[in-house]
Amino acid sequence: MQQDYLTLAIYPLVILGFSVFVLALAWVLRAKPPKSPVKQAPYECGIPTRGETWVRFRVAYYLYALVFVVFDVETIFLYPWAVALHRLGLFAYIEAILFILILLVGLGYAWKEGALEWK
Amino acid sequence: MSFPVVSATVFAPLVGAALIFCLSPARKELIRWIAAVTTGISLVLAAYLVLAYDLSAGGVQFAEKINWLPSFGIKYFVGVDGISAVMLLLTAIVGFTGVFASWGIQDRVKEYYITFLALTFACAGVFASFDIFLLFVFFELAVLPKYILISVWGSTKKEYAAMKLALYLTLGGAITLLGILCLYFVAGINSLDLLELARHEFTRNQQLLLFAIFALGFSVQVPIVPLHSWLPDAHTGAPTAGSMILAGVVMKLGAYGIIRIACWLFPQGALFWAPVIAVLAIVCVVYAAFVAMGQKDLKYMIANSSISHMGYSVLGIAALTVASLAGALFQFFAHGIMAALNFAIAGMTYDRTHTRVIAAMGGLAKVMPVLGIAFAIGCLASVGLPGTASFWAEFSVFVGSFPIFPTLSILAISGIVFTAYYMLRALQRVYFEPLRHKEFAKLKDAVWHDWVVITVIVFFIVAMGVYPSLLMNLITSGLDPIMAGFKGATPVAGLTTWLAALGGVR
Amino acid sequence: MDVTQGLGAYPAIIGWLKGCGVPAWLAEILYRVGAGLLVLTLISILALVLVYMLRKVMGHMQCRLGPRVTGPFGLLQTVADALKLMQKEDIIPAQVDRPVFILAPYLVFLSCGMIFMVLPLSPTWILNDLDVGLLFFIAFGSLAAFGLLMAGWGSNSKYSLVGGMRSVAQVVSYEVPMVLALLGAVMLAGTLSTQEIVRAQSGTWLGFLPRWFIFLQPLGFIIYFLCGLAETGQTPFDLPEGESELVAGYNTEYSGMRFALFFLAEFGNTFAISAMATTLFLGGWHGPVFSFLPWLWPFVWFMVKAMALTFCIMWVRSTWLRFRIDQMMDFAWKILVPLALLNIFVSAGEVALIRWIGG
Amino acid sequence: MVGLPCYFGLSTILFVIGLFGALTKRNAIVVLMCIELMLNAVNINLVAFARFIDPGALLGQLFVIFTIAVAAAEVAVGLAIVLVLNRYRDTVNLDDFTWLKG
Amino acid sequence: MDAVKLLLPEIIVSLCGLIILTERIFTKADLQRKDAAWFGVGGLLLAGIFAAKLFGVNQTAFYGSYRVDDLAVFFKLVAIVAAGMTLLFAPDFLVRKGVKSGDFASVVLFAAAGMMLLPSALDFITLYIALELISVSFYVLLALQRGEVRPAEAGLKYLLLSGLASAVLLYGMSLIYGLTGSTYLTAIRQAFSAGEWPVLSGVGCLLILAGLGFKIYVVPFHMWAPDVYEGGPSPAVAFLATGSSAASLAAVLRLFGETFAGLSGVWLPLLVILALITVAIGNILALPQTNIKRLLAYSSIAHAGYILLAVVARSGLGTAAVMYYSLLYAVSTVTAFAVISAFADFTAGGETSAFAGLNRRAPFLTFVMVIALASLAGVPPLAGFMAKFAVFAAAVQAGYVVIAAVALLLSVISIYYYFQVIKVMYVDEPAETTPITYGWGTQAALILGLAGVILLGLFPGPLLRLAQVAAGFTRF
Repeated sequence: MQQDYLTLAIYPLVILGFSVFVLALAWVLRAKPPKSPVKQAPYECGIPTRGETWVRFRVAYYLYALVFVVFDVETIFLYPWAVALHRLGLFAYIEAILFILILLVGLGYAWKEGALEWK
Repeated sequence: MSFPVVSATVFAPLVGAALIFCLSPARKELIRWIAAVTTGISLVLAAYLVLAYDLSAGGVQFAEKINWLPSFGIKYFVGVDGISAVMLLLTAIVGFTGVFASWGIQDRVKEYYITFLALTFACAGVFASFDIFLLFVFFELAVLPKYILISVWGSTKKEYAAMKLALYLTLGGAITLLGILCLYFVAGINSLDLLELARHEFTRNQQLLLFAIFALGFSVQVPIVPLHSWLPDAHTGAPTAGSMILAGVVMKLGAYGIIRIACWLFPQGALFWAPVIAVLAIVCVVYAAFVAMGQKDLKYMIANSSISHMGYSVLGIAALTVASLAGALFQFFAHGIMAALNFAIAGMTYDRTHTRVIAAMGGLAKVMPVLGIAFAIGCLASVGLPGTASFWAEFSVFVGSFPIFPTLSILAISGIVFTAYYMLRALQRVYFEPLRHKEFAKLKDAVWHDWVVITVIVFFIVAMGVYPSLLMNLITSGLDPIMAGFKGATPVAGLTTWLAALGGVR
Repeated sequence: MDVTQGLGAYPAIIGWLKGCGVPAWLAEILYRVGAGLLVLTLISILALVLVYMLRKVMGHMQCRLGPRVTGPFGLLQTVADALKLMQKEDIIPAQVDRPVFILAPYLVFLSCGMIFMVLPLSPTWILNDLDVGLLFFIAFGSLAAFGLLMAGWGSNSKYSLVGGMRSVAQVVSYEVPMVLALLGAVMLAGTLSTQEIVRAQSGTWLGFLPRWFIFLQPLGFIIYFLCGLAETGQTPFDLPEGESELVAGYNTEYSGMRFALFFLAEFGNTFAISAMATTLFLGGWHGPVFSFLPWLWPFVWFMVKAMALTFCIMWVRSTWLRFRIDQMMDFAWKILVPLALLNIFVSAGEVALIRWIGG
Repeated sequence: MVGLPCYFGLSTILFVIGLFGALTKRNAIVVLMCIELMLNAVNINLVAFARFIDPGALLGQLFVIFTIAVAAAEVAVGLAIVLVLNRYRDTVNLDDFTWLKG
Repeated sequence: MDAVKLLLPEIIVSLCGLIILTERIFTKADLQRKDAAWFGVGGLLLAGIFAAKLFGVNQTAFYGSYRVDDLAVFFKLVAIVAAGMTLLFAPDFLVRKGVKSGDFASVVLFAAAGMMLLPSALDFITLYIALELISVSFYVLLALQRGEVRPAEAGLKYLLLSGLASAVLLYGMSLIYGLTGSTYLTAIRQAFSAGEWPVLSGVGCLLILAGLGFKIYVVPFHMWAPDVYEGGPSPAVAFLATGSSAASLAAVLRLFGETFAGLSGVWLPLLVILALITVAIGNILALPQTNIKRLLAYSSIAHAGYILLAVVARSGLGTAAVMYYSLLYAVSTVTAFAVISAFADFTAGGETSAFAGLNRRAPFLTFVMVIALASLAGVPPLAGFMAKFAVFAAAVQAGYVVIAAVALLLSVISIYYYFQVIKVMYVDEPAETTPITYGWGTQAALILGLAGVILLGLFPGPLLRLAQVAAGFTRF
């Protein structure tokens, strides 16, 4: 395991530089016909667009997001535990199993309350 | 352990309240009788205490001591000395007669008697306590029942009056509590037992300060003039029995506290502050008398006369001689029953005429001779007519205080003239002029429960007027330990000397 | 640490640069830039190859031939496509949220590129062997969700928005079982470094069975693989860009090279998922090493395994039907998450068992 | 080289920005984000201190893990409540709620 | 295992919460059911027994981050009492408002577990986790009641401000950690007792004070209380008002009584002034309130001021007074809220005027309310008076005579607003006269509360003794 923070700093810049370069290349190469309103309209199978696009979204999305936040954060406890598992005693096993059981109860509750239903 | 007489005396009304609490509100008659019986027991026991108190032995007798709050060295310590015995008797009389005076109440009888009995209990507790904390607990315990009594069953501005009373009395309580805390830590003997504290030597400055705090705290309840404005409203707003107990007992709590705690524990402070108190006392006497003269409302008049009468007591306290203090304490008793009688009669009259305006009544003695005579006795007692208990009280106060505060005493005596003026005028207007209103002609005279009230109180007024030494001896014996602190010293006479002395303290 | 360390290239290149009069710090930077570009080139080539492969595989599975005109066996078809995309007109619709719209493809591509930083292509070929490599992989894997949401929202088109929202819901939902499934491998390996995880799989059990984690973690592998499909929006989880309902989902409004970036990232991600599955469950670059070019064989084995998995993805793509969205979400939360949690128990038992046997 | 003062300075700046935002912004979600910003300032502090002051112990880093977890829980509940309110009131603007009357 | 034995009460409580949740998952949701709450009460009782057994144990576990001493056990019991009484009267309220009592009960139990952990916490991490366990549970409890806007608003307000407060607290903790290199209170205390410390440590200390001050309603961090009290569902508010502040007080005692003793020059003068201002603001702003819940909020603030007087006394008596006050205040307040919640259908939002003539409709409720309010007002010999006495005694003993005097005089004001409520209940005429009904859970809570307020007032000796013994263990 060798940490190379320089790579960590430079590599994203290389990626972005690459993307910009590619786009710039395309800008040089591509055809540049004049703009027209019809071409710049949003795509809706050729029919003129109607109504507001940026509408409010159904609540189910947010519910999933909430459940996700909870579960995702729990993993920050599980990962250190998993890494150190070889060096830990029985107590750590039991604790983690309890932790996961509590998670399961939480999942069950969300399930029961209908947070996992795509209504 | 022998039968706890003092506790029984104090707790009898509370037991009654608890019994009533368990009853259905519909059983009004039973409720009244329970109240009557329990206060009656209290009265009998108090009388027993007065008679059984061993004068030759003195000190605190029938004492009961139980550790209550050991962390603070606080005890449940009740007992009687000469002063307490008299005060307990007074409370029992007023409590007992109060039950009968409120016999006619129809609205929420159950709650009424619970409240009234709780109030009686609290007042009795104050007089029986020999632990300052316990005393204070009882003292403060009285506020809530008073508040409820006035705000629910009272009349004329009752809510305002009740709130004013509660606020003033709690203010006094807060100051007293501060005093108790300071006293506790200044003494540092981990005890609030009066007897133990009395043995403790306080430095002069401590005494000056602590006396001031306690006297200020208690003077709200006396009331001494700048802090008195709650009283007329409260007394007037209260129902009859409420007024009786307020004027008869509650007013005494504060002055009792001054003697019991402030004078006893801090004699130096008492001597130092006495001139101020004396001046305030005279202001009380004269100012309240003047106010009483201007009153059109019968109850307001009696209430203000109470303040004026308490002024005598306070003057007696300020003089700090045996005679004056004894007079002051005797005045507690005498004025207590007398004011109870006056308020009772005023209440009975009001129940019949439905007015308290003096000018609106007239010649009622023709239709209600018994009430008329009773009121006459009350008025004469007010004036201090020889043969009534009040005479001995006022006489003793003046005898005691004249050598100390000659000018002030003379001023105070002049107060009697005013008293005579407004009391007799009211008596005449209400009862002895020609009957002014036709509709009053059909009023009924005293019914049986009115009779009970009148008989009991008049009996004591006259009995103590004729044979004052029964209580006087008790009081003097109770004063012995208190007077020991003064060792013949008298207060600094005259305000100018006092101000000079204040400079010396600095 | 460096792509070519095994060849002694790092000191050699640095030494050479210094020899040319380049200051030491610049030499270090230049080296990194070069290594990075190498990986990006790999991604680009992979994309070209994969697209060709996809067309061929799908074609044959559907009893067609796929591209065959451009170049021998149509090999140059994708190159031609790339050149075509380069020349395409760049349309930015009038009502888009311009900064968001323009930034989105960069972000998506960034997320894809960063993932490759921790892929252990061979014992020495890894851009940066972070000790939290796996967390890094997860973190940048889900960064794509931001890009997709930005694309969907910024386009201000109904198809795009629905597509973007769906893809975020999908990424977010499948993230959970995926992370939990990976935990099994971490528990067995006891490290988060990808290279170390591969090393932990060296050797054999009972003399013949490779010590690959897939044999201990079949469930974890399957969960991870399914989640990988969903994360990259492959069939049967391709709802965000299901062309029959949403035209092209979040990239409906993109054209030309901007679209190409999405495209590149998609194929890069597909490969990355296979590669990571290989790393974690299939023993990574482990395999027989022959004396001929010994440094090359691990890379070969790695690519073979990863390509085999990629082939499976394509296979699935041409056989399976698309899920409905409610089915898809249910599948994640009500089947995969409980299974993944169960898998943790199983793994913990296995770890305990191994300790008990071994120690 | 980047030293402790830099980290501390950064965290202080972040914290103050967050505090200022949390106290002045009227949008519930923005306030929530500002609070998160403050928590992240704390995280920077903790990690930096752990690195520079007691490099052996991991107390600071351990603390950060818990902070993150708690922050997530807070946000999860917070967003849920905002969601509920949003359905009733159609707004996330704090001034539109009936509270804050003193 | 020893550590498990020390944690047993918390384990029981959280396990009960989990069991209730699990049960909710596998059975059909029935809004009428109350048994989850009863189960919770049972669990709390059991936990209380085990907690009481821990008196006199005085052990430290988990590498010095968790301490069970009498102080901690006392506050654990306060939390158990508050939670238990809340769970007794809550179901009646919840059934009427359409909240599943299982949800409520489990979250209450989780919060209670946090309140039991907090007094035992001996390092910043445990302390913070416990504090947040409480806070997050309350966000949920406050907003649990659906179908109305106010509870959600209350929940959000509490969440935003509490989140802000804990961020501030956390920043203070991080500073202290940076300066001392440890999150353990013992190590920090030693570090600060050594001598001169940089300005930053004072800043950190004050930030922590601000963060905790929020939880115990110290003015200027009190602003949330009235709105949250008014908007939140009564049982949740009852629990918030008592358990949360009691547990936070335990933390205050640990931190400011011991850990930051070396820095007292920084925070002590400030805290003395804040205590006085808190008493003043609480009492004065309570006067114009027409809503009983807002009124109780300001009363909570005033009471926080009294308690702070004992905190700044920094003596054994002071600590004992804080503990004692917490318990008695908890009992009185929960009882008052039990009445309010029994009355909830008839009072929209808790306007005091809706209590008119309660005496004619429910004499027992009224009586309990009077006793509870009188206890809060400090009428002897009820519990509240004894507590007030202990607090002021501590303040006077520590030499804050003038401060105590001013606070006492300010406390007189409180008579006005408490008695005003009593007046409304007794004197005013009711708008309707239908008798008020409530279930036996509420009845039990009322009787328990009544008995507690009266008996603890009449026989304060043993409890105060206990508190004083426990106060001896603040040094860890």
